Amino acid sequence: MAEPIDSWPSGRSKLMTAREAVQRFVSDGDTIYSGFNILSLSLTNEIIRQGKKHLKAVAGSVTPNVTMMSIAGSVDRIETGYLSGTLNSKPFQEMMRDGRVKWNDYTNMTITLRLMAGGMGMPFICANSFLGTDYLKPEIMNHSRSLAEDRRREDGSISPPYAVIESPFDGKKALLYPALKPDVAIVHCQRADEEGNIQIWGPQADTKWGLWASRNVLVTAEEIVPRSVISTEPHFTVVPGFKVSAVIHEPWGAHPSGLNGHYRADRSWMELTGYGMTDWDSARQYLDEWVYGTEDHAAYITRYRERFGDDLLEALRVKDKMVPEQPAQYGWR
Amino acid sequence: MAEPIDSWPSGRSKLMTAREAVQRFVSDGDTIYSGFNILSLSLTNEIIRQGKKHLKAVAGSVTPNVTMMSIAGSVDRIETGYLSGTLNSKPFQEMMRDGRVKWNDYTNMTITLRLMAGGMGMPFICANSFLGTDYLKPEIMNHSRSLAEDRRREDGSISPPYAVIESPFDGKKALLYPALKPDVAIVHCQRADEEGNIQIWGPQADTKWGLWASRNVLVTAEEIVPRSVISTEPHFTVVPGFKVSAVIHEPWGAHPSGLNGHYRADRSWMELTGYGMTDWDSARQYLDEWVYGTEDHAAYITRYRERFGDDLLEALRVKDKMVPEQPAQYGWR
Amino acid sequence: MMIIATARQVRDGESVIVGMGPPLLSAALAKYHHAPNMWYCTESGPLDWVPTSRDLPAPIGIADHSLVEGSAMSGDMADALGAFVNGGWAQSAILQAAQIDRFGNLNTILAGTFEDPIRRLPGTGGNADIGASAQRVISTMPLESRRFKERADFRTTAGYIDGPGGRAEAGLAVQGPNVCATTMCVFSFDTPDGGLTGSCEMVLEQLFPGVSLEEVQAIVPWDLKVSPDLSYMDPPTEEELTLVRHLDNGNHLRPGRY
Amino acid sequence: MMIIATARQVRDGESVIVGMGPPLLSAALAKYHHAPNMWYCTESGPLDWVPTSRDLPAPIGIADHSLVEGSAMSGDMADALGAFVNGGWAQSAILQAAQIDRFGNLNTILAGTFEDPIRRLPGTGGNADIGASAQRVISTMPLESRRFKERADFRTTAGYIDGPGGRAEAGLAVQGPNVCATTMCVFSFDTPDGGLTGSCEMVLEQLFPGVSLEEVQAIVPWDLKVSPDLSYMDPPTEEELTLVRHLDNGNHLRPGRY
Repeated sequence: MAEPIDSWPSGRSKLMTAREAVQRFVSDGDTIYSGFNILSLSLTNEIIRQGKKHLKAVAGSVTPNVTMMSIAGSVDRIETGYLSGTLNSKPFQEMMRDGRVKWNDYTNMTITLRLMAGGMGMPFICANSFLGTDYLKPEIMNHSRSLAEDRRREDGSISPPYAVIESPFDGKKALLYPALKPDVAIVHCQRADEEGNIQIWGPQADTKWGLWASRNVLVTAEEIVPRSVISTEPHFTVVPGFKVSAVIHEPWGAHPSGLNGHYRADRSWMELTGYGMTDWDSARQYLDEWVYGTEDHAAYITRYRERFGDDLLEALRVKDKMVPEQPAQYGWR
Repeated sequence: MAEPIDSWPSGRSKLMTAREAVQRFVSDGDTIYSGFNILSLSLTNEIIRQGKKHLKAVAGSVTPNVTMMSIAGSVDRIETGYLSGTLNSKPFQEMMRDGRVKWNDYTNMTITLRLMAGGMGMPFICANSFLGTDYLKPEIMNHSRSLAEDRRREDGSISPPYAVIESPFDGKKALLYPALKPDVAIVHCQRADEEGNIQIWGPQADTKWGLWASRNVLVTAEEIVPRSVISTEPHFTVVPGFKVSAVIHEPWGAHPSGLNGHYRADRSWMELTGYGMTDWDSARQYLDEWVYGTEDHAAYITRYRERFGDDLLEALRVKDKMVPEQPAQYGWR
Repeated sequence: MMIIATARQVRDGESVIVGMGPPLLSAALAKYHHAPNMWYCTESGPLDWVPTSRDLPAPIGIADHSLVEGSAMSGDMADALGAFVNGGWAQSAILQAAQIDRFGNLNTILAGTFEDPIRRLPGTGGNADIGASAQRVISTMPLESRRFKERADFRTTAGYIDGPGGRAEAGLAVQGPNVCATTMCVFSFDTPDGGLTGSCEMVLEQLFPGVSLEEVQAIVPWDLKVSPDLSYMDPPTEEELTLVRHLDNGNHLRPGRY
Repeated sequence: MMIIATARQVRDGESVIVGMGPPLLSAALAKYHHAPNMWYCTESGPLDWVPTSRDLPAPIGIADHSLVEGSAMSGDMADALGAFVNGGWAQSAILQAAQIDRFGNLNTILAGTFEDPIRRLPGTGGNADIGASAQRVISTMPLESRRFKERADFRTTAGYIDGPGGRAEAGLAVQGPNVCATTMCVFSFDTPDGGLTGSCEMVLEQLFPGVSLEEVQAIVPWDLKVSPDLSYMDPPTEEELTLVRHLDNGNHLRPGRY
């Protein structure tokens, strides 16, 4: 059983290594939020290194790191609206076909709303996204590779992945989606302070609600900053420190994806390796060299520099700055 | 029938006067969102001047401007969690007792969620706030001064203000609140551009969802700024321009309440006049002098300066600035 | 005294949702005095307010602009009431109300009845939201007979409702009112498990110096339960008194009240 | 050609939710070419993207960082898909899909059947959300027999479902697919009122220069409805071709495709 967040007294630093964070807060069988904005490769690799098992990955859209965790044997269940990087991965296609990976489909919006409901303590929330589609067919809701087992009630019956009811207000059809409350969220951010106040800017996607909804939030931060940096731009904070279990300082923590204001996505690397997922051989090779073969993200980055030279990495750094033309003022006295 | 927002082509300035905005977009009988953060006295006074009738005021908490509109005969129905300025207003107490003002109670959170549902096209949303309270008693839901009539269905029956159902997922009790979709929202903001991109900072309360949920948004802005000011700090935009029907340039537009970064609340004025609501005589006097007796907000401010001198007003101006210690960078190239 | 008694209930390091009115002052006193690491949050959106200077007075409203300067996050009601409180992350709440009853239910809406109200009050604001979901609820109000009722004139915020099992039956989390700090004494509630068992009644825990059990019972209209370890509250320290006067800045404190 | 045909469907001044893939390019072409006042929005949160320079290429992803620079608002999916799209404010949508059927239903999830899939595709993303709520839907995909089906292998996004009244019956807003732009022609849909009446079937509206009705019918597996005013699309202008090549920057365009 992972350590509950409320074991943290406030005001105490949550700085630690990725290894410690995953050891303390990720347990086999956990449901883990990892959105496409912004993926933390550091925590992904550490989860694989520690051989965590039977994880369920959830997010509006999941990035190739989820495919990686599946191929590496850590993730065997997925609830998402979009699987980035499935098409070109024979192993993953195979696992989804033979049932080694089970799933139910949702959408970017409905996962966001399910996380919102989970974050706000609601049992369910409405959305009309699947009305009129084949998803409402009973045989599809519980197809042979679906997560029906996860939805089994005490009385043995199976709770549906979504349900149509009549609104008690206007009598019209309403489609309900159950709340989603992950055990753990992993995410990378531009900056955080030691207490875990997380600041993210750029496209927000479902990040904020993914973090509010998750019991333990593990964050890798490109920069660790003083509280005063956070509190002089409090509008960038997506969740406050008391919501966060572990803060890891991880430069280049989002590589090979990009980080607004810091570096661009490393497309040549993605195409080169496709995170090594195209077939089983390349997958094993990739995992041996870049995950098991590196003790942490710093080592991963070091190996990258050794292999491709610093220039390739440094070339990704953002040079332009978007400067506020008339910075907002918060003064009140 | 007020002009629908979609009659606006994008890219066209929505700048106009408060008079024009209220003439075009506020109709008798409308439901109007006016939250406690940030009230637009300019639009409030204009609604009273134009003698709009039978308006329903909604917001998590409503400010004394709603009490004002009620006493002036423009508002006769209210759905809110908190009525700021009732205690000291004999006229308003009288109107709520004799039924000239009808109401149903909600809460800060449930109104926020109802607006969220309205804004996101959901028929209803869950919250447990009233479970175990007297509000769930049928005789209370439709008490003699409630808004039961507004909830009458085509078949003559009355739709409840909230309803308990069994969750189709876990069978537990769930309390549902119907979506709230106001016809018009009035709000003041720190800045906006001509197209209606609204930027607000400081406590946000239910503002964002009040604006998303409302069919027409009328905004008074302390400053009208170029698009480039908006787009270099895009995180402050609460709703984009296509959601907005009218933009009015109104310095001191939030007076006598405060505006973060610009001026403090004018407490001496509030105590002096209590917006003139304490009894019927003072109310009539206040309305005659400060509302009917001023043609617009500029005239209101001018009269204030004449009456109390510029110093009293200028003394409210914020002098301190809260400067970002390490401004976030959005660069991507 | 009530302000100080309330402040003393706040623990260092816990996340607190602070209601409007006197609770803003009590929570500020706790933060300046013994709970520097509490998370001071209000429902309009500012989360984890840390005053930038010890000279600052307490906020006087839940949307006071002074709450933003120094806060870790400037969010909205969906964050503060939706996610923080209803999501179950508020370890404590401090609430005022017009009335409280035997089982800790609060009334914020009116005196009298809905059909024939003596007076309409401003309403619940976030009170009902917070009472439903905060892990621990501290209520605070003057000990007056019009405020303490066998049953509140109207229940706007659920306490233990009609007693043991009431919250579970209603569909609420098993937790509820824990403390009620007044102008004469401090009450706890008789339940070991958040309302499943025990009488769930208000229990007299602490008397202010110079106040007698009889004086309290004279105001409380039902047969009051008294704690076996009833004690007298330590008198306010000089530091507390100085701090509270400075923080109040003349806003809440009235002679003879609080 | 498909990119250009799609771009021509975008009207100046309308708010558009732009789906991933080729739609990003078509919408950018429209914005640079004839619809400078369209509101370019993507589901990850950037609303009203206005390129800061005409030299910039089109975004290549719905969360492309280049979308933030120049946008009026940087929100999240609750804003973009929840409020903007599901709230009913998206006047048009541009969507790609793996399959489309006679009644405009889209498939983004798999070829074959759920129990025996030939291939699992990435999935719907925001496609189903957008198809359910956008006021007007423009779909775009190559005209290939594996993509055009009498009935989609699996319906992930509702069009007119099984015909007239289908959407109303399902509980969806009365509106739906309006245009499908392909690599050989442009289709409209036969309904005057968003799916209540009319056959709600795909109708051949425009042929690309040099393409014959027979070639199209040869690929479409059902008896295709043809518009009484079937016409040939104007060939791409030099300006369009130059712009689209520049904007694509080598990302989407492949020889012989689009």
